[in-house]
Amino acid sequence: MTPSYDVVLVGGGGAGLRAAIAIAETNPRLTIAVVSKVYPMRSHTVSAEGGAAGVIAPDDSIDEHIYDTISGGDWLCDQDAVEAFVHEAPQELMRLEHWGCPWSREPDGRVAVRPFGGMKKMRTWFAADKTGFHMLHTLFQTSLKYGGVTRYDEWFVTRLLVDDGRVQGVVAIDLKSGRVEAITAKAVILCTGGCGKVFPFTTNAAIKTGDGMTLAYRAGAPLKDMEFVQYHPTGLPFTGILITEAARAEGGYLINKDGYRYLQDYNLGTPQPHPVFRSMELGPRDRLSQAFVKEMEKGRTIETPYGHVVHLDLRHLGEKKINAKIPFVRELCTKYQNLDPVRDLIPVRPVVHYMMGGIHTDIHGATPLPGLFAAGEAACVSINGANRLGSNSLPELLVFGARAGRAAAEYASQAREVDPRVIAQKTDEHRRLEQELFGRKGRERIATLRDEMQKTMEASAGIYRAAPALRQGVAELQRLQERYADIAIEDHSRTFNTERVSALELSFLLDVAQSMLAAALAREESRGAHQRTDFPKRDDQRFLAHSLVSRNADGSCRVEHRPVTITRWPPGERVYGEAAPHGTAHQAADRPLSSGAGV
Amino acid sequence: MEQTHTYGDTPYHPRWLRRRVSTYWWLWKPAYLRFILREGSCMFVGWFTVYLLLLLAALLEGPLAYELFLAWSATPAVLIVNVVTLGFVVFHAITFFQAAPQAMVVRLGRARVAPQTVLLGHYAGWVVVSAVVAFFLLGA
Amino acid sequence: MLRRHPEPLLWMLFSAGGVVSGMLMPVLVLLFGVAYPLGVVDAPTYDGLRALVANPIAALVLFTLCALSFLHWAHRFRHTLYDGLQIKHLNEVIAVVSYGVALVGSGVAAYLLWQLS
Amino acid sequence: MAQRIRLQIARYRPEQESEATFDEYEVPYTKEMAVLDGLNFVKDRLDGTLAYRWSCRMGICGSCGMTVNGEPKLTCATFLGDYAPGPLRVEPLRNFPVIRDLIVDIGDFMRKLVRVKPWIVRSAEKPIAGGEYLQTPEQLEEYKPFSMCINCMLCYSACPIYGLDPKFIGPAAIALAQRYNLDNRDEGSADRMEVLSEHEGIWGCTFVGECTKVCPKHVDPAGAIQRYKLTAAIDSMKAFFAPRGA
Ligand SMILES: Cc1cc2nc3c(=O)[nH]c(=O)nc-3n(C[C@H](O)[C@H](O)[C@H](O)COP(=O)(O)OP(=O)(O)OC[C@H]3O[C@@H](n4cnc5c(N)ncnc54)[C@H](O)[C@@H]3O)c2cc1C
Ligand code: SF4
Ligand code: F3S
Ligand code: FES
Repeated sequence: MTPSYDVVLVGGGGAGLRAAIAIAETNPRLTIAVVSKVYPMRSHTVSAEGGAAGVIAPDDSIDEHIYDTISGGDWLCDQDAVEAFVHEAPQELMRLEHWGCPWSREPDGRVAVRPFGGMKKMRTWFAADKTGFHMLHTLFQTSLKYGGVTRYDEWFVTRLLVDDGRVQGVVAIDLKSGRVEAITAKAVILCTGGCGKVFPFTTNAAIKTGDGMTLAYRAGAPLKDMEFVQYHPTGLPFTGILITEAARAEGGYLINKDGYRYLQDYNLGTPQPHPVFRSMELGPRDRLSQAFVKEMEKGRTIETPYGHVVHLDLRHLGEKKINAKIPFVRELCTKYQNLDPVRDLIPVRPVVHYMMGGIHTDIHGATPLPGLFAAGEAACVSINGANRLGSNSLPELLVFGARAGRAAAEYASQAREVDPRVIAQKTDEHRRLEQELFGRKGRERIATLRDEMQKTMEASAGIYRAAPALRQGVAELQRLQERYADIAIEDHSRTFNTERVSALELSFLLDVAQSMLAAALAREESRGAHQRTDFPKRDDQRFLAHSLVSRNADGSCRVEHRPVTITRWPPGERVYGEAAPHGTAHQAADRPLSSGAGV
Repeated sequence: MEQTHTYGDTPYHPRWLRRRVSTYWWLWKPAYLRFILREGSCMFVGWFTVYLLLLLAALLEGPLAYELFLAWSATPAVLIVNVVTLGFVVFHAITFFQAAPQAMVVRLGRARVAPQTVLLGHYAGWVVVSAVVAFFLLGA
Repeated sequence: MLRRHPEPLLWMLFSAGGVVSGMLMPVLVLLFGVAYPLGVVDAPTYDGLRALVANPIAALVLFTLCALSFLHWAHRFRHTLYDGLQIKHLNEVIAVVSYGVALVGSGVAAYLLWQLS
Repeated sequence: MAQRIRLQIARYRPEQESEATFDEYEVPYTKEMAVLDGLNFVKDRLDGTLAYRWSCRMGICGSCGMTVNGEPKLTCATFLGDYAPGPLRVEPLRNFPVIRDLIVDIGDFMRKLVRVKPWIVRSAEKPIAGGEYLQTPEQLEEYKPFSMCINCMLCYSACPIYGLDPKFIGPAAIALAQRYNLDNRDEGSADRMEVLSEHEGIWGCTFVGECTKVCPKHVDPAGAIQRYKLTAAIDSMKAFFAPRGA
């Protein structure tokens, strides 16, 4: 018997779980399945460290958060989406407080907030520096309360069931037994997270392989703004483990090999002993990562066996503050870098961190494909535009997870029953999986292809890009796609066949990579995280627009552009440092900050 | 309200490998052995309680029985048992007191008393009690 | 709400027994088990000791020590058999026997101390 | 240049064998490499059939727990260099059924977790517009350590009592129950008491204490259980002396 639900959620991370709870609360009679390739609490949301933005401080305002987000995104954000997001974020974070999230507090018991990069006010809620971990576990544990949620833990979705232009479920492998099953539903929400594993050096976990993006793309939904990949300026060399922006928000300095706070040379303000909003180390991530590359070109970075680095200096913060505010940073440095930030400089370098682009959705999380919804990092609504501000992603999971959940619930309440004929597609998929992954004796190692893809992407679509390298990358990816047809799978077991999973993930990654290069080639301007050396200026005339990549029948990409939604904030110049953006509401506060005294 | 949860996964598969814990699991690593010795200390606590009852019985019977008891207690077998018992009851006392701070949170007003302080408190109590007992017995 | 399980009570007695025996026993074993027999110090005289145990406070302390120590033993003994030797099918028998022994032991202690007072 | 270390890795291929065996591989290592990097080297270059779980490689997702030289460890936070010159034995976590190679089934824990109601229970919920429940940093500190559990299952693997009696609810689930009990926003401790005061709840634990020793996140489940026993005992004493009151 094929299990059938009203809504199937793919992904048990922050977005997926929030959506599941939203559905259960909207209509307790709906049946919900959460399908996830790892146990939900292992989802990558668990790694998020710094915090989640939501206007709560008395001196803050909704408009300021909107403006910071839009300017941070270099005016590529849809402003209606940003408005909805900023309005709902505080409520969502508050809801999480009511569900038990251990937010750090002020001495009087209220929730504390801290400054964050690109933000003009203190509005980042945090749970020390394990914010994502606490949010995910709170959501997961709270989701256990709802009897209507059936979980498919460690089930790997390989395909969407589409019939009659309508998405009606998924096909998934139960990893423990290896059996392939259809799980049908009136609506499907993809919350599968990002795709950092397209690149060699990333903060992202092994599971971030863009599965949902490719699932949607193959089913006919377009991917939006795929050229915008965020590099985080401070990753540990070798592992790529993230040192959260909170380390800079609490007062850390970035210094080059001469001990010089080099950001002052890149239009990011003048150094002050204490952090200043939207200035120096609290500039946006795209600018900081770009500054690193320039600094490296000037020969002022430090060479290590794992590439060039600069130093993050936290020593002046003192042991007490480090332990209270960023204990995980200390733990990670001690464990993985064998140094103690209380006494030592931390070597850091830019690292692929976040995908601004994703499955194209409207502000309710609906994709153009009826029955298909998406939320979280897998989706692109878009509130992040050309560069996401730190601490905007976690609240995005909540706001748009909940929105997608409600929209899907409503859709499912009215949708026709699932057409039993879609189940036949399971047989096709089953056959494909058997033939592609068990039937054939290939020669190519999965790891080799993956390494080559990652190298290709770094070479052609790194922090700075240009047409020749991008074209070369496109050609190389094409060759890798062909070689993929000849991969070797040594593992013939059906029980927990992780090699088969790696092969499927690689194929998802390859498609995502192709869409990124296609979109990057088509965007002949520089904006936010997308910097073309051959088109160094922003070009609002041609490219104040989202790129939409669709898949042609032969597997090639088609890129279109569609205008950005502008409501009240006409495109302006992005200014960081002391030169404040115009208007009283957008004044950069040139005063020292200190975040809440709570732990 | 009863929570009924359904799971998509296989609850148990006969092919999964289930390994029984060996009867000698406590020999696997030093910490387990220490645990078993700690638990085993109860046998010595029990033995010494019986020993005390024998002493009381001797006292009740009269001076001669008391002398016999003392003589018996000096026989090598009993002496050896009691030396071992001493080791175990000291071990018992230490492990039991060590566990105390983990089990209880002592508060003075709003502040939580540091675990080390709780532990020290126990040791101090131990010293005082031992001194009092010794004082009376050595004076008797 | 009254609990069906006797566990909390038994655990409480076990813990109390652990503390009392931990506090009192080492010095008693040292004196009665080792120091007197070896002649390191002189054993108390019959009359002296008798007078001491006749003291109501001393008798109470001794009774508490014996009863709780027995219960401490019973509790640990039961769990060790249960976990260490994995004979859980005999769990009930073991429980009845060990706590039974402890109760009998406590009774004997009470009787002796009563007679001595 | 790079030194090499031998890994003896437990294999269990349910379709082919009924017992676990060991395969040996030699991998190069540098001082930065974790045991997990060694396994990845084996999988990527030497033997694609090796099965194990991992994801975050930063000690927070809780999926890479295995037995390394007899001790339960997070393999992404345990370094090859510390075991040089080897050989190093990597086995699945003990006390759980092995599904395949280094992968164990933790379904039992997932079901137990639900039973202890690890969520905020309240008789009346405050509306969102009403703002946050106040919680001072001291009140936060009361339960915070118990909220750090990453469900890595190292404690279950180290607890002999769980190995002997799979019905025992076990360290992490009890610590998580205690996490909510001690949260000043929660009112569910009486509900949780019913499950935890069963014989297989807190009373099954004989305070071996290994759970706390192996916990990579300093959760102290042994302490949680002991404290809970004390609360439960005091509670039932109160009930005994004032049967109907309160
Ligand atoms: C190290 C790090 C630190 C960060 N810190 C911050 C921060 O401080 N503030 C902030 O706002 N943001 C932060 N971010 C970004 C943020 O954490 C992520 O964008 C966000 O967690 C993504 O959540 P998600 O729910 O979309 O996806 P995820 O949490 O990644 O979940 C994806 C889910 O999809 C499932 N899945 C995927 N593919 C399949 C498939 N084929 N079949 C079945 N299931 C599948 C997975 O099992 C998983 O459950 C950080 C990111 C990283 C990497
Ligand atoms: S209590 Fe510690 S060892 Fe146990 S599951 Fe949680 S984090 Fe892991
Ligand atoms: S190891 Fe086990 S017996 Fe108790 S103290 Fe920890 S749960
Ligand atoms: S891989 Fe996530 S904890 Fe080790």
